[in-house]
Amino acid sequence: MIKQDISKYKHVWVFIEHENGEVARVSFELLTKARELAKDLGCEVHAFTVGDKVKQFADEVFKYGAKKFFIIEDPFLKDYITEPYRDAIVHMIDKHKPEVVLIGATTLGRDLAGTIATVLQTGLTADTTGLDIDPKTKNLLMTRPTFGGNLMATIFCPDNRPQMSTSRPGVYKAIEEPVKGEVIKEKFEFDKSKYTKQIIEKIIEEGEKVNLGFYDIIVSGGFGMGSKDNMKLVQELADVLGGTWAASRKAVQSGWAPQTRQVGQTGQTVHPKIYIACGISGAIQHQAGMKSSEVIIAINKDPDAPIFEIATYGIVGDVVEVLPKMTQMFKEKLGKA
Amino acid sequence: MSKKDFDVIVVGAGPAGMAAAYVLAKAGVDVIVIERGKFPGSKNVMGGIFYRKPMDDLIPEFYKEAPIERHIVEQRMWLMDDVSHFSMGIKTQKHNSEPYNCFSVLRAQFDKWFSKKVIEAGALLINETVVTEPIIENGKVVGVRTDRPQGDLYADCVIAADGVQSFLAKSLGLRKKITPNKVALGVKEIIGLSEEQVNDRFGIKDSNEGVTIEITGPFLKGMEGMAWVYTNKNSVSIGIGVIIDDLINHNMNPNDLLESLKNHSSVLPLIEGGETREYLAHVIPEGGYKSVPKMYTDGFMVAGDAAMLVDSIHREGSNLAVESGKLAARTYLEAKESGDFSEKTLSRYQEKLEETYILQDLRYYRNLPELLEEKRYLLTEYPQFLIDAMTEIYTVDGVPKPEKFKKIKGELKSRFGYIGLAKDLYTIWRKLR
Amino acid sequence: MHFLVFIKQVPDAAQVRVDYETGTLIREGVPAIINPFDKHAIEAAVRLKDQFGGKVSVVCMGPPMAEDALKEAMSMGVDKAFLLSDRIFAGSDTLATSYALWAAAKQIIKEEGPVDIFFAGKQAIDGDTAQTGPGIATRFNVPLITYVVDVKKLDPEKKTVELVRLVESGQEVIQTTMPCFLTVEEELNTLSYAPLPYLIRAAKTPVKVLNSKNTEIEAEYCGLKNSPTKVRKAFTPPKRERGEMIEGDSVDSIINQLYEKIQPVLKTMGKV
Amino acid sequence: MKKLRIEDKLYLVGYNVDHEYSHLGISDPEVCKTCEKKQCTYVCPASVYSWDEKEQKININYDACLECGTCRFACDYITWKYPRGGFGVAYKFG
Repeated sequence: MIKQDISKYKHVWVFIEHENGEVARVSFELLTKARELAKDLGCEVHAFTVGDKVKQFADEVFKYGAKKFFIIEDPFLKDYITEPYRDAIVHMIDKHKPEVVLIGATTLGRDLAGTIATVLQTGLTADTTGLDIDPKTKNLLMTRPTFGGNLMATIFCPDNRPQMSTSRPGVYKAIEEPVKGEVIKEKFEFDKSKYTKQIIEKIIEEGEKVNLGFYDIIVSGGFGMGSKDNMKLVQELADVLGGTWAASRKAVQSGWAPQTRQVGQTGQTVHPKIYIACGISGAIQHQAGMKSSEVIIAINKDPDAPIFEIATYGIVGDVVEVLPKMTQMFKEKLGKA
Repeated sequence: MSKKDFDVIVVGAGPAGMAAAYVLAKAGVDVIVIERGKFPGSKNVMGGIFYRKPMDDLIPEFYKEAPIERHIVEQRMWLMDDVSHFSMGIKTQKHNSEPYNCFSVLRAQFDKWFSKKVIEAGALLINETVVTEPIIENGKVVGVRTDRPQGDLYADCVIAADGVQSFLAKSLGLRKKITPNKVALGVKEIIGLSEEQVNDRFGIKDSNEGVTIEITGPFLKGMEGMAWVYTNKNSVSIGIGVIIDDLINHNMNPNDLLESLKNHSSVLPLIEGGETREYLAHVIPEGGYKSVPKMYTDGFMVAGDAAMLVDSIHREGSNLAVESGKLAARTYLEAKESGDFSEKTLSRYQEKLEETYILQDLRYYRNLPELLEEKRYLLTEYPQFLIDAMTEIYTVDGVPKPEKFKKIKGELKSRFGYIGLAKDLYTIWRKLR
Repeated sequence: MHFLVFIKQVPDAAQVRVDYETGTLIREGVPAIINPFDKHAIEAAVRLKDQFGGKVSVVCMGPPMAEDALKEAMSMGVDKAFLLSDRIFAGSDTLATSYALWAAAKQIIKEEGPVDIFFAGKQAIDGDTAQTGPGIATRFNVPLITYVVDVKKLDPEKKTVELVRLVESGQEVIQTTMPCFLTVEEELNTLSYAPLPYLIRAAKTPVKVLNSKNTEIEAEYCGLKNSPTKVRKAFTPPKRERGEMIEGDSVDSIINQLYEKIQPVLKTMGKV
Repeated sequence: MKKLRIEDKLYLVGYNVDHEYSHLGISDPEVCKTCEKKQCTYVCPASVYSWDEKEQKININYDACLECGTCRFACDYITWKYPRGGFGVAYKFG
């Protein structure tokens, strides 16, 4: 292991993830969390990013309490490509030596963080759901689920800096606390011949290959939906909530949903912020795939359905009656009517 | 013969198949074992008792390195009704020292170990492959077809140790259709407890010592079957096997039956508080001697459950499997000397089995399956009478003992009649002759 | 062409249970399997080999029992299998693991020739870190493409490959030069049912063991001591308790109540 | 002792589910309509078979199959094969 003088590293850095001129919400969540950590460490929160036009994010970043915003702007960085992004970011980190670097555990963040940490030869803890400062040593304590959420591990990185973590979206609340910040522009000369990877096409629309793990709201239908037609009710609610829809094994087996949308022991394991189980009795096999969801809402005719044993909120009722109403009312409440 | 990939193909890596492969590999025969499970043992289920002798002859002192749970020092037999059990049994220090009599084992772990020994001996083991049918040329078995692409294999001889379903023996016409009155379904749970809990509940001092309990009687509501509780290291195996015909006729769900066994007042204290670790089911061939098929044809022998070699009275199966696998292998070795793998040479296999305790035991009980099928009451009414008699004798209620004995005698007469009793005893004696 | 697949042997996480009384995982009897994502990486490599010729090598770091995983890989059509096994690796975190695997891969390249595409699963189901693959790619300084769901085109002349990968908003089609490093999703392919000769060859062919003696792996970058991250504690999350039943006079009132309760959560997600 | 439901028990069993192919079937589903006992629905220790009143047919949940073969002996119309190699139940203890 390469020995470092860790006393030279200071401040908590948060990566500002962006796509199509918009900042990913997880970046604000992490800025908010970083303020807490910075308080415990007695240092400042700084934001950083690279891209084509990123200065425009400064106002938003300062709104969430970043005192400084380190950026590298270059048209070459228009689209996210791992290697140039990595090299530019490593350049900034090497120069300014932050003590902590937080990145959202999105597809992009997880693609990027591992390669940065390897170049920096430092520790990285992936996919954390808890961040704390050890009051004694001032080390960052990073807690993460493993074994599909069955075991939690608290990890720390005592002798290397920066202490890096990717954090799951939706774990922390994004709360504004505006400060007057400063944009610091860095420069990085790219040897463009070095980079041989390019994006030829972006496909935005969602195909049948759906990765349920990407969604923080999942509305799931079971055998209690009664028919394939009724599965539309599940999809409609998912659309209004900006989530996706899924199904139990029995619903998939009845041909009401493709296997790619199956949640459970023999399907996908999901941990969204909100999981709405509609007409799903909740056999333990189904629970295995969703019980680590943050909020579970269960709607079922049978008051003794096992799903209610693990639901945060339970509604005894006929899904065919409840769902259309819920879709309509949520539409109004969320201002989508 | 057209092609040859191996000397011998063994189908199935259970105790019969692996015993055969072990003997063959040790003798320098080019042998391949084909197993459909992820690994040997992953599809195998048995009550949980494994006898030492046949295995010890194969791998001396195997129990010193094999993953066995406990050696059995006490065997109990219970006659049970809904609220009582009448217990008999034997606990002996003779079974508490090497070389031991029998062991409790967990098959998934034991068979995996056995397969390692077989590979070390030089056999080739192929997992995750199903043998679908024998390849027959000129009326002679010359290989097997598997469900894999490019999956045909050729050999001098095929030893089918493919378990109770044995599609191979069936497709060769060796095995007749098995009717549901000749097979039992066994369901079983492994219930996790601490070593100390197992020791305390079964009255054991040393965690290497084990107890078996076999249970039958009126609690089965007239169905033919047997339940069992065996001690493992830090769990117990609890299960029940019932003839499938009886399950059908009694509208009985096997899991409900197992649950009611677990909650029986005599059984519950043994397992209470334990967490179920696994739930298993398997079919047991219980047709006895009369259902044992012709076990050979040209280039082909059947061993183990596939040949219906189970002694249900003495809950022996895996040792018969090992023994039959060994004998099939030895028969092959003899045949190899002459290079003749015809039916005539291989018929020596069945003769050898007839000469051993395996078929002698089965022959002894050959009439029992029919007897019990005919006279189901033998399984309920006599045990019930015994339980009632014992209860009467041990109840102190002011009735003088001579009167109690008289009452019991009266019960015996009214329930069975002296003539009926004599008839039943005579029938049993005759059937076992 | 030469394809090198990095695989990991993991406990079948779907069968690991929590003992809430002791706060530990029950691992007894849980089988060790090839990380499911890695199997799709093997499948992809074998299919490319079938299409373009060449060979597939596979390497697995782990204890001697990880040989089972390599044997299984070979039965899927892999040509050469390497087990990277040495006590000095014990307790390695992802940085140290990616170092060891990188060094082992260099040895494999020495023996088997240069690699065109490196493969790994997108993450392991026990640790779920998704870091080892990117770490190795970085050390080789080759393009990294994560979450690959399709290999569209491969041009062996120009040494380029076109891939589809998952991103948050959908998919993107990437073109890159080889050598490159792919981490793959399960959707990439359906596992084939391998022909019997593969299984027989796997059973007959020994696995080559790599360790600190027959590679240039330096002990000072390996193991717990040389891993920057350490585990401070491990614990099981609390058992999920039964929540609240929402009742009311009408469906409307129930939904209103529900909305009030989940509004804070919707807020954190920016839905309100 | 708390009675365990069959689903809870099957959860403890390791399976490698073959999503491509069902090893169980019914050779003549018409027979089921007039079958009085429908013994497959209760003798199976894994409750693989259930009667769908609406569709008038037996539903087969083959991924739960323990491969004991009871149904095969209990009903002549059940077509029973082994799952493809490596698929199906994989016991941990046995």
